Amino acid sequence: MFSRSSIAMSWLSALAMALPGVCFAQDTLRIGLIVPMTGPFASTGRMIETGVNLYIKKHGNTVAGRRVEIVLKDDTGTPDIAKRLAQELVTNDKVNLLAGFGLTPVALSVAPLATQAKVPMVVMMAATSTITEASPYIVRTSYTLPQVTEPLADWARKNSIAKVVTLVSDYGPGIDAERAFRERFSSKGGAVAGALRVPLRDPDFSPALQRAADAKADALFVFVPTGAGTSIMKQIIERGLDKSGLKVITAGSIVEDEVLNTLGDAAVGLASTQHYSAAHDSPENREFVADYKAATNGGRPDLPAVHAYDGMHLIYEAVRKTAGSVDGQRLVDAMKGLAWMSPRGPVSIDPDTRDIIQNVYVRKVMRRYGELYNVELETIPDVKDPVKLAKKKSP
Amino acid sequence: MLTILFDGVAYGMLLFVLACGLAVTLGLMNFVNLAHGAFAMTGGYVTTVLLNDWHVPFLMALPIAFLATAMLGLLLERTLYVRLYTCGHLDQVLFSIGIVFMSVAAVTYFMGSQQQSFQLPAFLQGRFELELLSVGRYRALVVAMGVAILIILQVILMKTSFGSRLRAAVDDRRVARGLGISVGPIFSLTFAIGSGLAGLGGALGVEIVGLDPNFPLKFMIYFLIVVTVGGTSGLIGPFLASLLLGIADVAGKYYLPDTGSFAIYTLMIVVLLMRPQGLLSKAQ
Amino acid sequence: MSTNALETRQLVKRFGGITATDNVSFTLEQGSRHALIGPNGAGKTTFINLLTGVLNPTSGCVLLNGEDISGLGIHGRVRRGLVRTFQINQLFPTLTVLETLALAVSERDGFGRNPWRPAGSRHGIMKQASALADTFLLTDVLRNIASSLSYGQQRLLEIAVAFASRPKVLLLDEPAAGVPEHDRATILDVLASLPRDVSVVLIEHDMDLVFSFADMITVLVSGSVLTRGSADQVSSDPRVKAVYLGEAEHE
Amino acid sequence: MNSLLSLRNVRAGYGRAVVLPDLSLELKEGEALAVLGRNGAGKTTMIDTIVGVTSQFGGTICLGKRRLSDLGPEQRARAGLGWVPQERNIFRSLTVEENLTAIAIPGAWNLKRAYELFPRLQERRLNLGNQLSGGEQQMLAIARALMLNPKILLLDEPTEGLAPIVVDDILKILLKIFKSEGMAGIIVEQHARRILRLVDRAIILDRGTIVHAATARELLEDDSILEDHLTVKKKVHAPRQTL
Amino acid sequence: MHPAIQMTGRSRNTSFLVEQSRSGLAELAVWTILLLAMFLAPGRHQLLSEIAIVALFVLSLDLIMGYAGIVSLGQAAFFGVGAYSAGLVAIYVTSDPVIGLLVSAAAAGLVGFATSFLVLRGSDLTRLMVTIGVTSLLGEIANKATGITGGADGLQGISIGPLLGLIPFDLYGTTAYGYSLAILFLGIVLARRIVGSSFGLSLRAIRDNQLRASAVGIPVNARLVAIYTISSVYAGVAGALMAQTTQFVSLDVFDFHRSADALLMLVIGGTGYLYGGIIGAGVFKLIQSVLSDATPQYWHFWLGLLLVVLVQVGRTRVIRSIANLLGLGPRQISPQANDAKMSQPR
Repeated sequence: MFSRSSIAMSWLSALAMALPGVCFAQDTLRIGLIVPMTGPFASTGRMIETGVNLYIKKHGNTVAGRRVEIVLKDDTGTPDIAKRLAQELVTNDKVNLLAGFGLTPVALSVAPLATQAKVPMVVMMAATSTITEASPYIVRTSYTLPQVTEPLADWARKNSIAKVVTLVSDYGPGIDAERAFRERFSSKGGAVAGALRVPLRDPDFSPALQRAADAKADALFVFVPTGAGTSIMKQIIERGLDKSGLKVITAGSIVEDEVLNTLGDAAVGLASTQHYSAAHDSPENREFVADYKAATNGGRPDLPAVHAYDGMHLIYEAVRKTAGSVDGQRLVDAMKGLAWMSPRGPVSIDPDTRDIIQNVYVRKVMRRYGELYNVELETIPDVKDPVKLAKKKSP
Repeated sequence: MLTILFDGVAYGMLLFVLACGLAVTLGLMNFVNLAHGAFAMTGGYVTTVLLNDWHVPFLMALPIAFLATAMLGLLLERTLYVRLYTCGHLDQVLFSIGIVFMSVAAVTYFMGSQQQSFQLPAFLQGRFELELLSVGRYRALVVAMGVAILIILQVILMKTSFGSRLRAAVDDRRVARGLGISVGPIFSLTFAIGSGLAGLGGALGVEIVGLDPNFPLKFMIYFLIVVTVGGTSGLIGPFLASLLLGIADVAGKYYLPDTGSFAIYTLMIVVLLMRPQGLLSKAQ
Repeated sequence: MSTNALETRQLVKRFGGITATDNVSFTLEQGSRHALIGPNGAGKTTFINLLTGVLNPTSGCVLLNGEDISGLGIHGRVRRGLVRTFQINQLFPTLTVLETLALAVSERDGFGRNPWRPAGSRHGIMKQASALADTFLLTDVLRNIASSLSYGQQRLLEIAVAFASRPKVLLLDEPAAGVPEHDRATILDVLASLPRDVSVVLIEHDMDLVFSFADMITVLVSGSVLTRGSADQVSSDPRVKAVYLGEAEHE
Repeated sequence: MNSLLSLRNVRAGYGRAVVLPDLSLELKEGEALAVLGRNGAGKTTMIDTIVGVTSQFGGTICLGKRRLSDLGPEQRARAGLGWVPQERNIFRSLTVEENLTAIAIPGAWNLKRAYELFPRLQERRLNLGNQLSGGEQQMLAIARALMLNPKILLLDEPTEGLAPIVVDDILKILLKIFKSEGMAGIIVEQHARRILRLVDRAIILDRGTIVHAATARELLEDDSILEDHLTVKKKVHAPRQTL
Repeated sequence: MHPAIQMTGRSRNTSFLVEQSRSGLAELAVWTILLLAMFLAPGRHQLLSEIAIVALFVLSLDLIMGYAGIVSLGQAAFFGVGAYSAGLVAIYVTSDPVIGLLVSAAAAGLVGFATSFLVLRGSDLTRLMVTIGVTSLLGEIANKATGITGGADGLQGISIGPLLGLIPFDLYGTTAYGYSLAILFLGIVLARRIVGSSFGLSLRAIRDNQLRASAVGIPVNARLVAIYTISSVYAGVAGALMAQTTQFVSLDVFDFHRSADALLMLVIGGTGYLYGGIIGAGVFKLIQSVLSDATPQYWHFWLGLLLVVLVQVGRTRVIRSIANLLGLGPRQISPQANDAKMSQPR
């Protein structure tokens, strides 16, 4: 591994020398934004793009004397394409940073490149815990599933929920969420009566929901990816699971702000934990939501938007800290430990793990101003990714 | 147990409503219209807009979705599809995939890429609790519509002169024309009905399988499975195939949650190995 | 006594409830010219399909030179010398005449499995293919693809391909149907000059051809053998007249 | 009698290929015409061109006063052409009766008369088209064309590939249609002698051009014409046996 | 029926048997372009390498579709097996790329052989669906076998040693392109030999007319199994190249869109003359790349529009004029034979 990358680097420098005149003006800050703009996860990509643009519009397109340029690429959700695009961004477009990354495999496929090319990589959505470990150049402004799931398990125990069925999509984040919930919930004396996984591309949740109903648990813990939330919620309502005494609790994913309104009153009262709600009550957020609505013709910001907004903030602040230097290592170092007030509340970058430390909120769906919102009821401050915390403790 | 069976039936019926239009265009007219899902998506979006923005009652929105999609189908058939009946299947694949790509991008442009949904009227929410069986009201509606559509189509196809002319045109387009059958208008109308049914299926499906611009690509394989497993000789085959697949899928996932997602493909392969022409195939 | 070139024993084929071939026992003596006639729907096609292995019999067996070949597939039977022509031309539309003939020769000699040697590199094969083309007056169109040939030429190629497989028993399914007069003569000449060690089964509606070519005739009606005998016996058989030949005189 | 069908300088073929370079022809009311010629002479192309399923490059086709060449095949059929295609082309997935009713145009010919003419079809009226024997298919194809109540019946090789006894049946029925009913018609046939007794007139085509036109009687009386143009042998060429 | 046959036109009447190598000049041109790209487009080696790999993948489809008439929407199955094999070899056995390639070829070939029996029967539609089904099942297996494949997160930790122990893989994709191009070249050379052989001739015969093929003594099924296996080896090698050059494998390798894209590219490039894959992959990927750079959100629309226009204008005409321009006049670029086979027996 070492020899390979060092040889590769020698190739690189040789080639770089052999290509005169390709260097770009010193005063730009080029950011390669790799997101899914088409395909099943397009809405994530578009929201990230909006968040990024919003930040630039708000805070100007220069920072520390550098003009910020965004090079947007559509990875179609395919890792090998993402890898190629990232490589081209680094070698051709000479970007200083990579950002975006909607899906775990995409982020993981690009990670070795970040290491090899020493380009910082700001992950704005992908939420599997292991991602930041894949390269020392990865910094994350999104979240990890365990980070928002464990507080939910705590909350459930506190609210006298003893027996839970988990239902997750069968992919990395889903399994992360399931494991985090089960471990935390069991450790607090709760019982997990069943662990259901549905395929990622499943159009019909009814068999899983039927099993959940049959298990006669107190609550159903759900995690599915963006987009699938609506249909699972509808089926829960259709089955009357919500009325049969089975509480639905979730780490955010089925009460996303983007679709919450269409769920109707049946969703009212649904409890979830997450690190951001469009209803978060702070001046920063009110401004952010207003700006976002203005930019998207009335849309409501959701996780990718705020992650991207914060990601840009992180980049801006880091470049300021390095006084305009775009050296990869220096940028990453500058990012470590940065703290700021995000629309989601106070956040900071954990210098050890390069993951975000943030508040997690317990929310319930309520009707406000004629619309449904996740209203934050409790705050669990400064939550770190518990997986890495545990790893740190155990060895 | 019975509830699972019912859910399977309902899922199967939804597949049938979604795919029966394809059974007509691919099975009968022998046109590989991979853009079938695009018509279904159109129906879904029409319904969503009608319900959410125009506040049209759901049961009124369904026929409008059917008609709107049928009109769109008619328009495209007259302008573009009509030139491809005589082309090879590969051209049809290429063309209809092109239509799919365009529709995906166009819908993203106009409607955004997020999931769409709407509120069902109260009388369609919830369930009937019977002795052994718990029936979702909405699913019951889907089942009823699936059966009704099968019966109506079957009657049109087998009992009316339109049906016999259509079958004649399908058997031998050239000779049918030479014998006075106006193949063009018959195919146009059939294509419109097929598209309309897709639209209706799309409208009904929003509630169960969701709706986003990626819909045509996501469900393309499911439609094809229904038609292939059912056989391309008529509508009974696809109907049975839909039922079988729906039940197998739901039951597979219920009873074998770890391997249930294999059910639909395994079933398809097994059926096609035993009956390469599908469940019900035309006697040669 | 030598074994029959081809023989079927109690051959039965049912499709669902319909019996298409009903207990047919048929013998083709070595070197004979045997015509198989019967009205449309008499089961001639099914019978041929059973002989050549396209269909598997419900019961009964097929013997080639005394050897049971019922278990063999189509190609296996061809390799043993049971070769047919088709009523409707079955050609390779995009292959040239030379390629088509060379293919048949090379398959007969067992070279078709070779994925390495260029198909045209064996001199012997090319020579035989050209010779066959010569015999069937196809030399001028040697390098034309089959679909570009005239109907008559396609018909000639159809029969030439069968010859390329060097048949011991040749099943000819209406070889002269639809062939223009000029080419028709060629086909008849070639058939007439077939070596006597090739046994021939001819299926034909053209009674003049049947009576002039065949030394033995089997009449198939409703899937079973109505009668069998020489041309004179069959043509004077009142049952045959009733079901097939009719009263009208023929050209 | 008036001219019923007329072809003037018709140029037609398939795709871009020209098969009929320049064809002119008149058919009077009640007249039956045989079209003879070798395989590939353009006989089927001629029928197909009248029906409208080929590419016509020039010339006009008129049925009475109506210009057929401006119409699509379906309109021509309704204008009065009854086509019996070469391969019979029975609609496989329709029953015998549906084959007849799907295209029927009200008139003198109806289901009852069709069944009278072909009692066999009535027996098989509920069978699907693909369950018929060759002879039955031919009968159905003829009956089907009659159900259009055509002014002209266009038959393309109606006896091809049929057993001799069936050929006889078909010829008898055609005789009835042309001689007793007085239907006008065009019959394409390779076997000249079979057909000359049914028709009034015959033309011989070669390479898309009429090389000879005569009355049926003339042709029947003078073998040499047929010999010259068709090389039809009175006796089938006896192969030279090499034994 | 004869007019229909007659109108198909005169044969191009070349490329027979011994004279198969006639297209030498045009081929030379193609390879010159591909080689020159190495030096003239130093910034695009990533894309070029992807094109070379995809071209090899499309070639694998051409072998069965263009030469044997088997349509498939499941080539991704072998692509995926090849990719995972290469990834696993790199992680657990050796980082040598060539050994990884060989193992992957063998693994894909085995899977291809085992599944070939599923595609022997049935219409084209049946084959399409069975191949889709097989791919989905393999993808599902890979998804479940998290321990081996890394499940939905993908197989991580692949590192590939220098090529032949000498040339390391670089960030610019130069080594990757050279490597992929060399394998593609090898693949084409081998494929040409195969399709030009007696075996290849018998495949074309089977594609044209299966009934007649068996009636001249060709064991149709055995030949189809053979070519299907060969084709799966090609697809496996393409998958392995992808895994090695991107050093990452995820479930996406089994994704339906891979097979579907390959089919699109092959149809665009033309079947049955081996270079359809390179042309199709090149054209498709370049257009896709240009469009998605220009409009990352809506490039599907323009791509779709291009396809629709292509078909409406007449695909054959467009391909033929392009091919003639390149002097590559394919033997039968008009896909009549395949399309005729595509129509189901009804």
